[in-house]
Amino acid sequence: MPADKLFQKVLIANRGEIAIRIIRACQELQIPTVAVYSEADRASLHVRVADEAYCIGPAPASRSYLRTDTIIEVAKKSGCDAIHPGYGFLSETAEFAELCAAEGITFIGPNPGAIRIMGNKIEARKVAAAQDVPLVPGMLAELRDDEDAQQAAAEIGYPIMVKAVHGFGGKGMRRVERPEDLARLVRAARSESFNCFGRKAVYLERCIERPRHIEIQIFGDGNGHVVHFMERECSIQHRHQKMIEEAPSTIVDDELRGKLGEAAVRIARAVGYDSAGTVEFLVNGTTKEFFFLEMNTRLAVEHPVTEAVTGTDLCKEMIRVAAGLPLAFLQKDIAFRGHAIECHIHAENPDHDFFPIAGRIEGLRTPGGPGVRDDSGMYEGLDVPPYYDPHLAKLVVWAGTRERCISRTRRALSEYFVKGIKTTIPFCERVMQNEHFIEGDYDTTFIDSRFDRENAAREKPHQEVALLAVVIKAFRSDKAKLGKSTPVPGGTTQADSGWKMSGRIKR
Amino acid sequence: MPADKLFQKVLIANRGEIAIRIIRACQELQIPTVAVYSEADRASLHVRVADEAYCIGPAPASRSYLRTDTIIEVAKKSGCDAIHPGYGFLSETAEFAELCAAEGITFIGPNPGAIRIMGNKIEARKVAAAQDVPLVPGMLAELRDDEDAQQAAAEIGYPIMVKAVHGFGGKGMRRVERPEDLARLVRAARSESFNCFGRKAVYLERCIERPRHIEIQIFGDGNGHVVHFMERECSIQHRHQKMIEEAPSTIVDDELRGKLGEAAVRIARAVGYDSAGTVEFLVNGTTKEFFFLEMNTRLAVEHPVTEAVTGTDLCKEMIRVAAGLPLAFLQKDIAFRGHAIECHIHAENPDHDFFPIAGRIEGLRTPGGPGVRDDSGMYEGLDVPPYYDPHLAKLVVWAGTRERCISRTRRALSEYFVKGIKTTIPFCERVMQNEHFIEGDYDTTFIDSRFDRENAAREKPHQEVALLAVVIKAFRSDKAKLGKSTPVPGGTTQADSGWKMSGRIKR
Amino acid sequence: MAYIVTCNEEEWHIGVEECHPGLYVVHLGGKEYLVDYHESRDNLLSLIINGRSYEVDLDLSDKGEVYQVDIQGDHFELDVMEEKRKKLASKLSAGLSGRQEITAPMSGNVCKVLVKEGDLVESGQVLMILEAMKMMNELKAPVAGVIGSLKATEGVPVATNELLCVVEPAG
Amino acid sequence: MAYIVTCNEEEWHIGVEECHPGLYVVHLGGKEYLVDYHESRDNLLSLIINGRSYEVDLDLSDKGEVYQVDIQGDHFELDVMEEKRKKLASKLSAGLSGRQEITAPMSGNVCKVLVKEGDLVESGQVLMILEAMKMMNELKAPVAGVIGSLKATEGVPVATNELLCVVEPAG
Repeated sequence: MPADKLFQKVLIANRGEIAIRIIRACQELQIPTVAVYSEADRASLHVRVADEAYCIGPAPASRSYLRTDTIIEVAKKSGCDAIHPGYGFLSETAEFAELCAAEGITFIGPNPGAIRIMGNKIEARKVAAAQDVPLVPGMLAELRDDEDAQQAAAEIGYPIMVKAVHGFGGKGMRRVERPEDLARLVRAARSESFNCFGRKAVYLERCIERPRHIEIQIFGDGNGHVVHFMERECSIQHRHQKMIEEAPSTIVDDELRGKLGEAAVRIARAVGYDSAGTVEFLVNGTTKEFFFLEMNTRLAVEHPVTEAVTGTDLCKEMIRVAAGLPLAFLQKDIAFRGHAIECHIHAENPDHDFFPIAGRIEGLRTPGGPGVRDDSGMYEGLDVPPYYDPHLAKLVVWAGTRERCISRTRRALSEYFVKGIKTTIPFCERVMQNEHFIEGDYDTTFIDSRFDRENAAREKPHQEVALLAVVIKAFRSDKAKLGKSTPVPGGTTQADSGWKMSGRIKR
Repeated sequence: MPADKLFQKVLIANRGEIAIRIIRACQELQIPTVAVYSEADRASLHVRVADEAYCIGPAPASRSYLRTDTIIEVAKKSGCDAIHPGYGFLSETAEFAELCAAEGITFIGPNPGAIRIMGNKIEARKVAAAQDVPLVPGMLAELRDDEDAQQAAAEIGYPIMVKAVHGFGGKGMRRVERPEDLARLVRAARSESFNCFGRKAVYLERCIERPRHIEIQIFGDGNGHVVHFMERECSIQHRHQKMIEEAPSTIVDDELRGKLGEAAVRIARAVGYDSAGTVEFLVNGTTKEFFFLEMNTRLAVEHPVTEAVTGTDLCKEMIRVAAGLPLAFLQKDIAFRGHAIECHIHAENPDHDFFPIAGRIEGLRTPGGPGVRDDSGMYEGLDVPPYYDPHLAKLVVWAGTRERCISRTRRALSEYFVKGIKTTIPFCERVMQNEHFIEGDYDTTFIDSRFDRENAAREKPHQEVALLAVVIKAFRSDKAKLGKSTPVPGGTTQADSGWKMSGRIKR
Repeated sequence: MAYIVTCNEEEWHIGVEECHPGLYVVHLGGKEYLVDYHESRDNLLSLIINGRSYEVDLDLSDKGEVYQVDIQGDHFELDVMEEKRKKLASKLSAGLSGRQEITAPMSGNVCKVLVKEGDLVESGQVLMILEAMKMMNELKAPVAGVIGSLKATEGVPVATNELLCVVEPAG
Repeated sequence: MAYIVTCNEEEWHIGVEECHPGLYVVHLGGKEYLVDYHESRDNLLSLIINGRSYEVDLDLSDKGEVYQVDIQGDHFELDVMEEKRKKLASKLSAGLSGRQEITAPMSGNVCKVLVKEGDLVESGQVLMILEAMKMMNELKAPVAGVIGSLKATEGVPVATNELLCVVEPAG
């Protein structure tokens, strides 16, 4: 029970499961919370669980969740002295962090300088290079023209990636196989980057084939103390969206972990990093070579995986550090225990190429029992709006070993019941059964190369049960209508012939 | 994914949350499960989540869950090669364990000899005494007659406890303040013991005043390897029923932990203990003196507290050891991390002296987020039958420190929503706010001495909100009936005047 | 429209108007509230009142116009009536008797009966002990009075809501 | 009583009788099943069939006699009709047209239209790209044919179920 509150009141400039996560952290720290919501999110769970809630505009994010002026105004009028941006939206916008500071509101995240440098991929690469961290081979300046492109590409070697300097989330990227496609694909990437980020700058990087996406959770405080919380493996991706993460990685041994951790901490120190952040690497699973990819200057979507294996509360720690407290950990205090897996529950149809689905959650039961954490923005009766990320929830499972963790994740997924909307739960169940995943033998091409995505036509062993259920239901309903007999809704009759074993096997 | 199953199929001879717990462990080990249920439990969750389910008789436990013959018959006919008894019911019945062995079915628990010795409190005291473990001062033989009683009581000193030799669960016990009450209360205890356990034998023990109830989780395997998993503090009790437990205890330091752990292991070794078990002690909070109380030869109700702080899966380990595998832990591998609190969610009215309540669960939302484990037998639509224990669920919360764990438990309890039935959730919330509990200054008399139980008349700050909600609901319903306007069920209108701050404070 | 809401034996006169779909102006106790009201399911409401957010569970009981309301762990029972209907109803209502029926709150076994017919009892005095769900439970007199009819017998099981005894107003 | 259930275009003739309250004998595919049936809520069933336990979620859709069934992660749509009514209904039913309407599976922005009216398309050919929920989504031709009416325009937002184009059977 802290005698002095860290903050008087915190505004959460986000929605969905991450807003809930932050509100929970604030509640545990006894800090009142203010939710903001778009008109499309009136029914959202974060509105219900916060102490206060204010509408900040219409559905499109550009008119609500990205409106820095409105959000600052709500914060001031409601008496907030801090804002947590979550992930996405304004979390990596240096101007917003500066605006908060100018208004005397604490931005719960890193300093604007660190956000700005790391938001520019060229600058980020320069920082890494200056710290002697291996980079994905490629340019350290933005691309000037076609001639520059041909020359740089020839030096780097094909296949090549064209990447937006100011891009994130997989946008403004093109893979180039042959020199004759280069000019066209550079134009395409520039155009997409301009549409998404308002900037055309791109650069070239070697395309690392079949890499593993491994990232290091780092944490710094205002006193220059920086530590890392080991790695997460995030190679199960679909269109650059992470679907399943785990920690530790099956290919990271103590030696590699030490190297990655030190590299990440060096980079973070170089920019005076003072909050939670993530340094991403591509790693060659065979040679263990690693390459700095980029740094995310925010709370990671997948931070609960790290929380599970290191026993920390990164979200709460972020709030403490933002309030000026020193980091509560020394590097030597941080250790792994067991194994954790996170499954993203998205409103997407995995049998239909992950097509996003809006709709109403008609029924919901969530997994429980040992080692199961449910971070969710769902409730029964929620209409999932079509305007935002398809994130509904994250299932985070911990167990003593990776093998047990996979078994437990499978068990937990089978306990989920989400009615009225298609989700990625069946996809996650299939990954947990996939032999390559079980062996830890996978990379970022997993979904395309090692996995049978289209499974709509698979055998459904319980069709017989469905037939029996519906005819009895129809029979009871007909009987009730005819008034011939009164069905007993809660009958407790013993099935005497329950002894006869059926030969069928249940999944 | 174990190549060989530990067992072909496991029957769970229990109900409610512990049956669910065991079924989850079996699912994670990929062992099919068989549930048994009384006629009153047709709707129970354990029937729904098991692979198979068989009715074993009418509601009274003596005609269903205690029917060893029927349960063995179901096990054999359904092809089970093991039975897990859970806690209560047949879990500490040596004859049942023997019957299983005779039928070639593995009893997932300790050997019958250990159950039998420890089920006799006099024998258990003798075992402890032989291992030089301090006992609660008192007799080492059963009471013969009134003369024997007066003499023994005079030696022990008043106040004194009369206890049933074969008793458990707080039955067959009487506290005696004065010699003139002794004969009468011995008769009362004998009579209650006979009614409950079919045996009249009692003995006398000194009544330890304001003790702390601290128990050690121990674990043995078939090879004589015995370890302990540190302590749990279970002093928050009501009528000898544990309500809230935590680990570690606020009064146990490393030295006391070492002594208690060694004493518990010595006792377990002395009886060749080969499963999960609990050695209970009464501890003087000031002097740190401890006294052996009794041993429970089963999986403890509160085992999840120990699982949370030690990172083990005791239930799964029990199944592995019963299958003949050696214990997977050495004593030196076992260490605490952080703090855990368990709250019992009972179907009882805490505002009415914990009166048990049967009824229908009309609505249910369970807590989630970091560090929260929900072990439950509840679902929306369940009719809680009046025939059994009032256990509905256990909330187990973990955090890095005790202070954070209390804050998190409070947050998690506030997320619970159980509609249609009174529960102990408000009681647990009040304990988490109690200054004595927060300071760790409590003992087994806590609920009677340090806690304001009757809280039905407390101020309810949200009455105004309730008034507003019902009039608008009534208004909308009247308007809809009159057809004057069509209410918009999912309106997303922005409240323009949401800016005006209210002066009221939300809980 | 105007309503009379009864809560804890206290009566409230409340006026309500809809100013936008989902947005209501409510007059209560001399104050005006602007309430942003949202229903996700019939009984699961979200209210935002001057910026404060509340989740409210609300059920209309089978018996008529009594609402069961749950807000953040607190339970309320409110009787709602439109003002005009209320005036009519109050003319028809009869006075309540002080007679208290003690019924079994759940099925169980009567272990002990501590009173007999004609006994004077204090409010809160233990009348009998019921064993249910493996627990001993004391049943107490809700008011002071005289034991009228005594139906319960020691050792005899009773069903939920079964009449156990009656406490008549003394004198 | 006898029912005809259609599942995945396959028809099943099923007979059902109640032998005890909650216990049913069902004849299906030449086999007899004894089913212990329990409803906790309208749509949440527990079935025990020869000892095997199943939890079944079951909804009657608004449209009529189509049941939506969920069992352990698998979804089924079943059309149930009493045998006599089914025979009657089948006489009245008409054949289906091969014309396919492509509608927006969710609201979003039409980024790219890749066909024009009159184009011949293969089954599976990408017709247009819809941006929704921050994702690019390809909409494909469900059958081979000719683009009939084309309603979608690049850069124009569309609502769920809005008609985007029609694929007419070729020839």
